[in-house]
Amino acid sequence: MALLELEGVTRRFGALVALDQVAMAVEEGEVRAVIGPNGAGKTTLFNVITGTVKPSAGTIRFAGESIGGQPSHHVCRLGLSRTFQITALFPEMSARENARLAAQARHARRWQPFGGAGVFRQAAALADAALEQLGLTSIGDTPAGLLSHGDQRLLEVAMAMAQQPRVLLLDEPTQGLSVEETAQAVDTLARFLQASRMTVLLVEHDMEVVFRLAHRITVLHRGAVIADSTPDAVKADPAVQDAYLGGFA
Amino acid sequence: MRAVTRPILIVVMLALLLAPLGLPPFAMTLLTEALILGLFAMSLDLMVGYTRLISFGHAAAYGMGAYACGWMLLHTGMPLLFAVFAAALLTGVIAIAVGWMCTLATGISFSMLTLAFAQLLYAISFKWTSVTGGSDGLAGIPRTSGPLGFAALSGKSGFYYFVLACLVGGFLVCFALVRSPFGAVLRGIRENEAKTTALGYNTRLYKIAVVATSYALGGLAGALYAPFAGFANTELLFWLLSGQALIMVIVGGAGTLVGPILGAAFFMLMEHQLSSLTEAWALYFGLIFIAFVLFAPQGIWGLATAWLRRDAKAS
Amino acid sequence: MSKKVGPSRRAMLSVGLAGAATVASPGILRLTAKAENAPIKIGMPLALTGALGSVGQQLKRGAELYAKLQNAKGGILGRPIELLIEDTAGNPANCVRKAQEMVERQNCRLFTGITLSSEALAVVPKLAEWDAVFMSSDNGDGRLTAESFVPNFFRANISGPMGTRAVSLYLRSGKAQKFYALGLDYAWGHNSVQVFEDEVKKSKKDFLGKVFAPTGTKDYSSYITKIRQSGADAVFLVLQGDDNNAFLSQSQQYRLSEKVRLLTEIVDLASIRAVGDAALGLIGSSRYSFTYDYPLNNEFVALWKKEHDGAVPDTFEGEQWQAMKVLEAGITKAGGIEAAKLRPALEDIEIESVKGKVHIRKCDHQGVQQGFMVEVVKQEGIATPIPKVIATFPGESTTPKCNSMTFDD
Amino acid sequence: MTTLAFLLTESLNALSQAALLFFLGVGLTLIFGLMRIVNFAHGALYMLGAFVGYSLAKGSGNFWVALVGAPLLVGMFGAGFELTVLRRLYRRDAHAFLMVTFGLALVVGEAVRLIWGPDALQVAPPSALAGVVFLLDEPFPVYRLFLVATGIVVAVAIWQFLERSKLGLLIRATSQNADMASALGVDVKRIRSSVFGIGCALAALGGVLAAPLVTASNGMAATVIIDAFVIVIIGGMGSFLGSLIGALLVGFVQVFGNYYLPDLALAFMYLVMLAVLVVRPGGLLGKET
Repeated sequence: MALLELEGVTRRFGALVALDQVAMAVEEGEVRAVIGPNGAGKTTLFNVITGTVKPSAGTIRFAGESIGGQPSHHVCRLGLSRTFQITALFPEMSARENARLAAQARHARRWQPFGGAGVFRQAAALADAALEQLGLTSIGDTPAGLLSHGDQRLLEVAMAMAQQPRVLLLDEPTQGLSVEETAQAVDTLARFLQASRMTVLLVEHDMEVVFRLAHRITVLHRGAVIADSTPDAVKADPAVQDAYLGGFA
Repeated sequence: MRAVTRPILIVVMLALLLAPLGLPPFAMTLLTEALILGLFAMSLDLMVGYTRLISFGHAAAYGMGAYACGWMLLHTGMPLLFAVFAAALLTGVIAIAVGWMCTLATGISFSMLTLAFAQLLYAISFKWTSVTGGSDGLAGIPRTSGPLGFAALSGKSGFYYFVLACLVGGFLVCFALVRSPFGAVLRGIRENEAKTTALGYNTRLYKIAVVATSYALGGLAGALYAPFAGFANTELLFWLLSGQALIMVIVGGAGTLVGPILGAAFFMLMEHQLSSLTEAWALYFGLIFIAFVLFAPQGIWGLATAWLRRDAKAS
Repeated sequence: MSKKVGPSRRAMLSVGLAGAATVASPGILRLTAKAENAPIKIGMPLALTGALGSVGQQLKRGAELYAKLQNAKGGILGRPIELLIEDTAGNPANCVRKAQEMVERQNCRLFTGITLSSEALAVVPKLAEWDAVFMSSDNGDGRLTAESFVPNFFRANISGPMGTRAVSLYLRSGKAQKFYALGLDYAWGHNSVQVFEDEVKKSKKDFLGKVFAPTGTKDYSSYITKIRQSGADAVFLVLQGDDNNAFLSQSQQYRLSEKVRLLTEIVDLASIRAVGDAALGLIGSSRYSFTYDYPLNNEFVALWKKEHDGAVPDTFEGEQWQAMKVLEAGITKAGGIEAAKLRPALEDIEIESVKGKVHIRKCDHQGVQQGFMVEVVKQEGIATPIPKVIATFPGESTTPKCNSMTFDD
Repeated sequence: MTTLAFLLTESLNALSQAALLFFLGVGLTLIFGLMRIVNFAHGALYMLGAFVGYSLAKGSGNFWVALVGAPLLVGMFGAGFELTVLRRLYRRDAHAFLMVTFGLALVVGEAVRLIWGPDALQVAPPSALAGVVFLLDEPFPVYRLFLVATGIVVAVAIWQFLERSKLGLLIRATSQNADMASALGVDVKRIRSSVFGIGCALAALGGVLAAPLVTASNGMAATVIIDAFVIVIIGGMGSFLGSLIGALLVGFVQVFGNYYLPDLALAFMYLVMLAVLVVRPGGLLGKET
């Protein structure tokens, strides 16, 4: 059984159908990219899966449990961690503290209002491991707001990883980066994905990044899935080329 | 930093403990009131400085505590010690409902909802004459001494020590809270609430909890004020006090706990002394605030620590 | 509500406290040793700024002129008068703190001029502990000489119920038959409207209804509509400060006085100056009016004009002057300012003042004095209208029963 | 009084109050929309407007001079304050603005007391507006009709200014996104000074127009600042139309509420605000914050 399964997921905003009967199955250990032109519904798809937006219809199952319409903090705690298209960090905290706060969210005593040395120690251990995975150990004490843009994007991934998720949702991890920064970040991500065998759902604009990282690609067009296949098959698909890729391939 | 401030705090603590032995009566009166206001401002700092929940209605906590404590002391014969803590508890419990409503909104709308609640309480205090005494308020509130040898609390120094104990206790509670896992989440909410939610925290519950704690401590301050001054009236619920509390926090240094205590003492003593010197005290008072914003953005505590640091470096 | 306190128990307690304090405190011992020519300190924590700053300033001027002239004559008992004037901004918390400072730091044992009723009510319960006497010069709240009475409190001024009573006595002989009332929604407003309602009913006239507006109301149109709709011949107003000014300005714009007679519990000059001709025709009781033709008053007004470039004394300037005169008589009679001596001296004292005879009665320490009715009229040569005395009533008929706010007949 | 006459006069009263509230609210909301500043000194500037108006009216013997002059002078004062003080603070957090405008409120309030004294001062409406008209046989003050008319004129003028003029367009652009606007070559600094000045001028206009109803007094600042906040919040912070709707809502609820349920007079505004915010946390026309 797939780890994350969507069936007939529809989301309407008034007359606009942002997601139209989306079905998709992400297997454990798979890196799945979702691509599509602007307004295809990629970010809405993320929001529906993570519970920030409720689906109008359809079911979303994660490890067999239905999560459609559950509040986001609940969905997150089941093991889906996400990053944001626009960098979202705690700018005044150090990178390590950012990751530690992320890890703490999974701790049973995350709300403890006094003491908490034990909670902090365990969370810090996870945070350090995650920073290491993304090659950020050396900048662990720098306030997140002062990091380079590329490191900020990676820190977001590290924060998600510190939560020991079962599925990682990455919303355009190279958004806003320069060409060199993108290349560096993608190298790091590729190394990290290879080593961790993480299940990943990735939204990305940059096709080079997608073809480099993804095992399988889902193409959205006007809210509907028009292709769902391996990168090579998608590249060759004329319908996809029409809708989206243009002269890319 | 800590190595510098810790000995200073210990000296200040010792001085506060020994104060009744050396200070003349009115200095004790002022000091007691400053400590009460300090507790009040510190309670607001939990919301403003640590969670960036800017409340425009913290007078609600002070007033509720003062009226509840005053009413109990006047009408139930309950001893001081119990009445004070019961009033603080009651304020905290009511604040859960207030927090629930106010956290429906964020940002400036949150601020205005807290203001609306405080002003509604203000209106109620005028109308619910049988309990609040209406515009006259409650006057002649006694410091009923209790059983268990707590009689000393009703005397001048005894009451001072009681206030000091409440302030230190309140400080320790806040200090532990902001350094705990709970406090780390509050910092998260302060810096990026959406991200905190995305990480899997139910931020609204944390916010309600911090509002309740903050109000309970603010209520404790109000509950101490009623038997200190001997009265409780509608002014204690008026928005002006909420605004002043906010200024105390900022002038002292938000997000430092100690700063707002100093800010409160500064505010009260400044107002008291300036208004003795000149009728135009409000003018100078206003100029001082503007100067603080321009020249000492980190507040009193920021100035103090910068000065200590320089001192430490020099030696 | 606050319980009624028997004076005797509190009195004994405060005498006891005074004794204990004298023994315990070296400061007081030192002071009594040189009390012969030590200044007499009179504490005045006044609302000099804020919404009622105008009243506080009047009280200040009244006391200052008195102190200046009296000190020129050698003070009281050969001791100079020293006024301790501080601003409370009308906040009871400030008032209590300032008063406490005067007691603890300056060893002050006399108070006067505390401006707002809420401030007075907060201070009054502390008088016994402080062993201090408070001579009210402007607090109108009837309760201060009723439920909230304490033995160290004295009132030289006309209280709210007394003002209302003067209005109702005046109306007994008038033509108006149907009345409506508008008061501020706090203790003073409610008490005075209640007294007025009782009085109207007692005189077998119609009381059609009442409404209360919160302090700080800016738009009185809804209340004016209510008054117009009631069909009353006259409306009784218990308003003060900004609220009073707003109501008078707006009712003039509505031409309300063409239809309904405006009666008010208190007429003062500051308000008349603020609203100008809108005050014309207003009939009300006055706590003090410079127009009262009486030798001592004429003398006082002349002194005042000389001192203040021809300006005439306002309501609370006159009231404060009278309060100082009562205090002076008490101190002279007691031979000192200690509460234990001053209190009995003040009880039952009678003096000639700017408003005629004032007698501090023993039972509730209210100053029994004439009630004045004035009408606001235009006088040749003066730009702003003035309050002209149109009737006086003897103190015995305007002062309520002892320790109460009601009247028998 | 017939029911119809009652409804007509009360509605006009409500409109006249709404006009006064609108002058306060729209200035506050313009400033907030552009600069994200909660201006605590707004009430004090309203009061300053009334007193400056008093002096101008007295000095010139003409109310109209005051009506134009007071907003102009107070607006210049506001722009000056922005230039000298606020300008240094845009990189700082909300606390700085809160405290600096609180300080300004104290300074202005006390300066008014020192200059004009503690007593309330009369500002009479001009003789042309002092009379009454009869509406369905009931007398109604001309001055209140004048307030309604002024309210409409000012609302339309501001609306047209925002929609049509270049500065208005720039203000709207800058409210959306200050960085983008300055990238487009817009002089954000000048816009901020102008808007702060305009906001203060509108508060002063409210003060001058309110003076004949309530006199110019030291107490007038304390209560109106809260009224202004409430209106702006009900309408949605930063929304011009919102402040208009907020003013109308509060005006009507207050006037009719005072009539039917005078016991709740103190609470109406807050009840309306609570109800609105619980349903729409960003205000009626506000964006979700």
